[in-house]
Amino acid sequence: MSDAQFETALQGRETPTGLTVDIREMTTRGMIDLRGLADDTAFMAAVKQALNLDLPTAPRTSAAWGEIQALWLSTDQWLILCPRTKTEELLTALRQALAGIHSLAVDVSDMRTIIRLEGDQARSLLLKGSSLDLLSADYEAGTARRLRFAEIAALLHIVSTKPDVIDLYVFRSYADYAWDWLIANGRTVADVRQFGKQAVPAT
Amino acid sequence: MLIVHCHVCGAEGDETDFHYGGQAHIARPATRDPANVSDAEQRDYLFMRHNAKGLHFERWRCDRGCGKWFHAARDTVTMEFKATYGISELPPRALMEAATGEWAVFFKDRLAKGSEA
Amino acid sequence: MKSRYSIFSLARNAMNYHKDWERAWRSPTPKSEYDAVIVGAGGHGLATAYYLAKTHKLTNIAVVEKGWLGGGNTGRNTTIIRSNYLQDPSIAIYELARSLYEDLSRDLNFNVMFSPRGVMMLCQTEHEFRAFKRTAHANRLAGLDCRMITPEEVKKIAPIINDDPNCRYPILGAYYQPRGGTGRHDAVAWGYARGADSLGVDIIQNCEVLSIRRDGGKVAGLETSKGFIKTKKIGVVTAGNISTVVQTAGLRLPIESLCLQALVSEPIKPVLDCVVMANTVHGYLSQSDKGELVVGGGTDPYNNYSQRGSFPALEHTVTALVETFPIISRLRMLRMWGGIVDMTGDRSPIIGKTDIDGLYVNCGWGTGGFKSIPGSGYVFADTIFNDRPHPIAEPFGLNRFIEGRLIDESVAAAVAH
Amino acid sequence: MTGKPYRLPQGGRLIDRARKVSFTFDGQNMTGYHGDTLAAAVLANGQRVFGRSFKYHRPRGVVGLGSEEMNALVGVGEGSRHEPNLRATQVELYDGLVAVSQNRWPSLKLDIGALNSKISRFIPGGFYYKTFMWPQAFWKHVYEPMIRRAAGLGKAPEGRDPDTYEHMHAHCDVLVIGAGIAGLAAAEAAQAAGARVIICDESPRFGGMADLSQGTIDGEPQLDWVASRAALLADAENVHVMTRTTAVGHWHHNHVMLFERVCDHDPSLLAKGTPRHRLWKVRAKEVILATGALERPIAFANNDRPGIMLASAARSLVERYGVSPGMKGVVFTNNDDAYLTALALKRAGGTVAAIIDVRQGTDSAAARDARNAGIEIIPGHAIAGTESSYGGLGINGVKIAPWRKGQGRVVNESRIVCDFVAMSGGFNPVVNLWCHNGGKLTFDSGLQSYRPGKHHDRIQAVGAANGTMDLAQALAEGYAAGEMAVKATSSPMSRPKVETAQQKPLEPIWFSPATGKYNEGNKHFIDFQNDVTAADLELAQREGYESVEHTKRYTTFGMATDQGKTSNLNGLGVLAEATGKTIPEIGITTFRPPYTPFSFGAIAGTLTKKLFLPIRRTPIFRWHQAQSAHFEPVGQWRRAYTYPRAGEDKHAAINREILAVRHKVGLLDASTLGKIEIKGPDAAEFLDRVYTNMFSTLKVGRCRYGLMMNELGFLTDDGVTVRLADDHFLMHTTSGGADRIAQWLEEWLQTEWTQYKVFVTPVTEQWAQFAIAGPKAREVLSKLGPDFDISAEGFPHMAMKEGKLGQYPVRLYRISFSGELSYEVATPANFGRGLWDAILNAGAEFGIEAYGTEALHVLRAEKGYIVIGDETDGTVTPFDVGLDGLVSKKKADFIGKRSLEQSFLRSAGRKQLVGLLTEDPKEVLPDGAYAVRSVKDKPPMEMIGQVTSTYYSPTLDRSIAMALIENGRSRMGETLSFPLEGKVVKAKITDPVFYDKEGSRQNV
Repeated sequence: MSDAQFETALQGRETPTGLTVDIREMTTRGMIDLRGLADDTAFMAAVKQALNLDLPTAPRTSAAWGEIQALWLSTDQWLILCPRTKTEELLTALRQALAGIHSLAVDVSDMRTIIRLEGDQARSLLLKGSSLDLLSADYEAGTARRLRFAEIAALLHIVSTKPDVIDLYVFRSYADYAWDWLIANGRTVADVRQFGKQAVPAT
Repeated sequence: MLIVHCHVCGAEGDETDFHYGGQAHIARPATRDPANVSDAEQRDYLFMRHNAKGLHFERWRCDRGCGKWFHAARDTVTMEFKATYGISELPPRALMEAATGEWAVFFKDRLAKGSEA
Repeated sequence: MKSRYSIFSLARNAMNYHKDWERAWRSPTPKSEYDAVIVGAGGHGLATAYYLAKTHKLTNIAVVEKGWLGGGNTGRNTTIIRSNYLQDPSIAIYELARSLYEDLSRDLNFNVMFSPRGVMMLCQTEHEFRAFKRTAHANRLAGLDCRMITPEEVKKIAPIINDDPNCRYPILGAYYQPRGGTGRHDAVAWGYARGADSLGVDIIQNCEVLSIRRDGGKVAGLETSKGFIKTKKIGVVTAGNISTVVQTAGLRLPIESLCLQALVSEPIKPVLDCVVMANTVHGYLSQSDKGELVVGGGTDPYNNYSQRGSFPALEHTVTALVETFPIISRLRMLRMWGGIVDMTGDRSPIIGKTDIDGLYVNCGWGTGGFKSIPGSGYVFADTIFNDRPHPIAEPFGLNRFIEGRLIDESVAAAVAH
Repeated sequence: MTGKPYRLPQGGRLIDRARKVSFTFDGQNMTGYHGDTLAAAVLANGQRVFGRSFKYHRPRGVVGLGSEEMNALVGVGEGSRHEPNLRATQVELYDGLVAVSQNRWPSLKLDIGALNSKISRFIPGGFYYKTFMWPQAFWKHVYEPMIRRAAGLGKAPEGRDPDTYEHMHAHCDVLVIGAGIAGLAAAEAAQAAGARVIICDESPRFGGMADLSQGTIDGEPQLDWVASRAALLADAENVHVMTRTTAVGHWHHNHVMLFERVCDHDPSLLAKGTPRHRLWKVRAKEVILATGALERPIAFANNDRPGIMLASAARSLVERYGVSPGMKGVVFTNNDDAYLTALALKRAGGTVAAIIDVRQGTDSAAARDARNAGIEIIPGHAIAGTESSYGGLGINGVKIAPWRKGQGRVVNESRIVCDFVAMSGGFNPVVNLWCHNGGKLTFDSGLQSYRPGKHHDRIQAVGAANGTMDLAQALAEGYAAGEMAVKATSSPMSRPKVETAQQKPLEPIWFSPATGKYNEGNKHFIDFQNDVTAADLELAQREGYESVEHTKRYTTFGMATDQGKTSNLNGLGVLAEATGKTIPEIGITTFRPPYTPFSFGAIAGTLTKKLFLPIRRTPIFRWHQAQSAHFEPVGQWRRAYTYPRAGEDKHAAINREILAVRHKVGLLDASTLGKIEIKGPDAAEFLDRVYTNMFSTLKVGRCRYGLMMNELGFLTDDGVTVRLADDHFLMHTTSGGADRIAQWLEEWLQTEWTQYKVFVTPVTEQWAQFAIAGPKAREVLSKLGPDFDISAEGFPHMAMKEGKLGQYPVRLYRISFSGELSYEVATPANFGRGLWDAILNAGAEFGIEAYGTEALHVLRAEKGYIVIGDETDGTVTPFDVGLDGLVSKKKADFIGKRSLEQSFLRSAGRKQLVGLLTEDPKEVLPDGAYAVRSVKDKPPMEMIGQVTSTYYSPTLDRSIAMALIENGRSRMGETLSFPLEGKVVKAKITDPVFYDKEGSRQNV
């Protein structure tokens, strides 16, 4: 039998034009949902051994070591990012290291769709659907947090800034909705920049 | 739209980022002694609620943040949050003392004992 | 008895530039003792007093009200009247109310503008369709004039509805009660107030109940802001604030007070001649005689005594209605407001006696209060007068929470598979 | 009807006389200038009447300046872009604008509804409560339709909206609402301290009333100062400036909605796809209200006639648009501000017949200026009435009389010829937003109005909004508020120097009597739009509607589209005088959002059509679509219901799919099923608490069906749970329950059984999951190349294995919801479509067919399996559906156990699940049909239970149904009657398992 056929949620969707930001689906990332207790030193040590990084414990932060990243999701939950091809290997290593320690590591690489937004207007666009104070200093590079976005649940990861590169994680079944939303709200005619220099109002 | 502050992860956000969980400090009788729960105890547990006008104690979940439950003290008239505290904790002493009506009755013994929730 | 209202009395008074109209109700000072006191001069309280006086000839009674009569939820709802519920006890009381509404203007000699223009409940999912079919069977066998209608009939009755079969929630049909409709909410309170007053009932406004005084296991009277009032029977009918009132007698109720919001649009010429309820998307729409579109939705989730809701709850409702009635996107919202609704554990009301002799409660109407006013007042008056639950009130007693005999109308919404 | 043109030869600060603009009003071609409002341009064309009033259909013209306008309501645009009830004073003129007047038929001049005016004596406030009661049926069929047709102002647009709307969230340290002098000062102070500031104004311009007021700032005209502040704020990195943006409401915790009219002034933007309106959801740490004040009309007889307007509006027409309100006017006032209007009219070359001032004496600075300009002042007088021209379409004079507070009627009056009146009864601070979220008001006797008092939110009011009418004080207040809002620690900013004239205090006038008994025929309008007169308010009092809320609701005063902006206080003043109380004793009605009406489109934003609510799609969704599947919504999911082929109806398709499963093999997309990983040393014990039945005894690698109740003892969910390892389970839930159950498990762990070491991770969407069901299922699997044993012995019923099917990683469960040999196979979602196709290929030779949810439901019903939500409705216990065996008697406690002991849940006569076979096997009972104890000629009939599921079973070639029937299990074999419309269907009670009772087919 031939190779397994791989099809992501947004495969085959049109590439939008006339948007204020570039959007595209990220398809080569593996994801592991990791549960454990941050104050369990054995757990933290085992994860460090398997991933080579200290899990971030400050809320809404992330950590990276090479091509592996860990996003803080909760006081006892992280999303581990890695190249999709290495997910199984990494999961096995994690499970081995965590044997006997109260924890749960699950491959969730297919559970979410990642849409990358790139450009100066990425935050403005997201602000049309999110009530987070995305223009505040709290949202620096590396910030990861869950949010209510438009009518769905999502996870936001600010990959880098100037210009902004932001990954928006949505559950796979909502990918089309999120894509449609970004196209409808990201049109250049609806470009709004908050603060900064503006046209002088008439008097 | 309320702004809610998560006691666990510190996230602050709109009420729609949180889930309201109703009155706080309701003990489940069946957990304590499943074989000896009277009809009245079960009714009180399922249905009877402190419906405070003013200072109220309630549960919230950080729905779009860390997913954890916590307690909050809120004024049901002005909507001001007076405090948040852990899901297994009692409110700050000053708020227990400020409570009125059914809540005052509820906290009376606990203030005397200073015990766990 | 007051002079009657009619086209002739209107013409007669016009001759004298309306200088000689009688007061619709007096403004009496409280007596020291009454045979019964109703707490709360909303629609339910006033109706209770009216039927106590009219049906049971108990006229030495008072209604005390902390603010102005009809100022609570009676004046803050979306005025929908219908009885097409699923559970037998609900059908009985709401249909009693609806049928009393039909003749209420003439009974009270006060036009409450009951308008049986029809209520349709849209079916927007297969599940909802099946659930309403069940309700339709139950209602038909209970003797209600209700029926399922097709999408074509829906469109004919409400031409502004979105009939695009490819929309997010296409209209699969509707459950229709042609004899449901709307009434003029304030007029219901005023009409009952005028009616009760003319039978001798003292309606005492701006009189707040501070506490219920007990004499052992019985009620002794009420401490009010206008002094002590002695009485052996107290009927508490105060919706949102009931917990606070009965607590003074040491009674607890399975009630939580939430904020229910509603709104109206600017007035426009008639576009909708029936009430449309879209339960899947949580939006209710009708058009008032003034031309305003009257919109209701769900409650805000948390306990709230402020009569002020949050924007998202309304936003959700409006978004749903823009999708269901596309013309309204270009109309404007004129006014929004909130009422404090008292919700029980099974979302059905409580009517009946309590553990305290002479203390009766009528509350927990949640979002169903306005439509039930005449029925509620009728059976509550009977319950108070006879000191036993009226047969229609009986299922709504407090003991149901001990027995597990819940009356849950939300069952049709239970979704899974 | 177009009369003399009112455009002045010069002047008009805002218009560009070089840019002519063409538009139509009621079909008449008119021209105006760029910069005009519709109100100014129509007036400039000599048209004074803009519409008809709500009740009496009286002709009405422009009264106000902006959003407070109550009379000049027009419809703008055509067809699907028609927008009713817009204030002509706010509509900015553009080329091609089409406006129509409202509430008139057949035309503005000749209006049949105006007959109401003739009978107005018979229809005072609240008249309809007293009549229309007989005969009863007439209300619905005659009276009400008549009333409805007459009411309602403008017409609705047609069809779907061609335009778009959107939302924007914003956060700031300081939100300044209103960009007049005080607001600009506040914004400047806050921005200087480095705060994030948003400043918005309802109008297209900054400056508020600066251009119409007297006094200088730093020696310059106020407008120069405004321009420099506007430039400074626009240039600042930390400020966002907005015009044409109304703060419509203030909610809990400083949540403020701003309504931005993006394209209304220039519809050519719409063609490019620009959103028409934008709703800003602003969360501000501090709110500063600089919303100014609105002028009050004065209640004199027939004060509603076209040509009678507010003094500030008249001034604005002259100075901003170069439009004269008429040929010759009088100014009627109780304060100094209106003198500026007289001066402005005079400066523009107009004729001011007189200033009529209710105050005695002419010793003020304002009076001196007027005298110097040659304007006559008549102190101590008031207008007692107006003389109409053209049948009420205008006026040709006013009657004036000496003013004495409290007099009931006037006897000696004189006449002044004029065709317009500029009136001013003082100013009301705009406190609406202050009150939206519970701010308290305090009565200011100097202003004779309410101004902000206490508030529990972080909000301040400044300038005229705070009742501060003095320029210097307003400016100082603005700066101070801005500094306080950001807690500026540095020394305060230097304040500009202000020069203004001293003002003489106003004298309240709420009601100006006419000759004769005031209410005999004369109308003193309080609420112009709703046609509420002073007499109506007094009538309400007489009739006992004493509370101000009663008066309001009885007369509808303050309930029009202006929400009482100009009428509220005047009404209170009239009520106070009528009852001998003070205005604060009368009380005040509640201000509710929005400040001014805003579009529903803006509230919906982009969440319309396909973005209205999300549709959840499974990994196989596109395949289902390509097969033209019928879909059904399950929660937000869309599931394939059935797959009709060409020429096949839904029923035929469903039957074909069912028979394929029974005789060959079928494939179902079950990806929506909830999946939750549960792991930890206490996982088994936790599951014992959650399910009614036992899970700690389940062996690793095996599956068990579980039932869940809520704490009330009612069924809420079910599904198959697998033990992956000793401390590790995978729970399946219903599709609709997936999210709810995961949250629920977390709640119990976090809040009740905190001692349990258990992690719960929902993984529903990680997996695509399919059922392969039918006698050939194993052969299909075998063909796919499993790398593990799938033989009947090696892989028995209720077992589970992980491995590969060909190249696809899978979890394979041998479970059955159809009673056939059946597997559920799960693969990571991105492999889902590939595996789906592979299974169809592999199954082709066995006749595999995809089946949808309806076939699934029939298959399970043939087997008597319940579906949560069909057989249960939130009031059904496990006993009711005959699953007593799944309710553990060994476990001390599990969720819902105690409630099952409540008397009613154990009582005799509960409805129990049974099967039904109709007497006529072709007759399918309808969904939800009720059985009755005995059939009667007509309702009511006593109901004893209802059908929960009903189908035609192609397997059995007859109808089958499941039902909950009172004491059903003890009535086996009994025949029940189901009265339908026009017939009674009879059906026999049977066991609910209709097919393969022994369960042999799934165990092969």
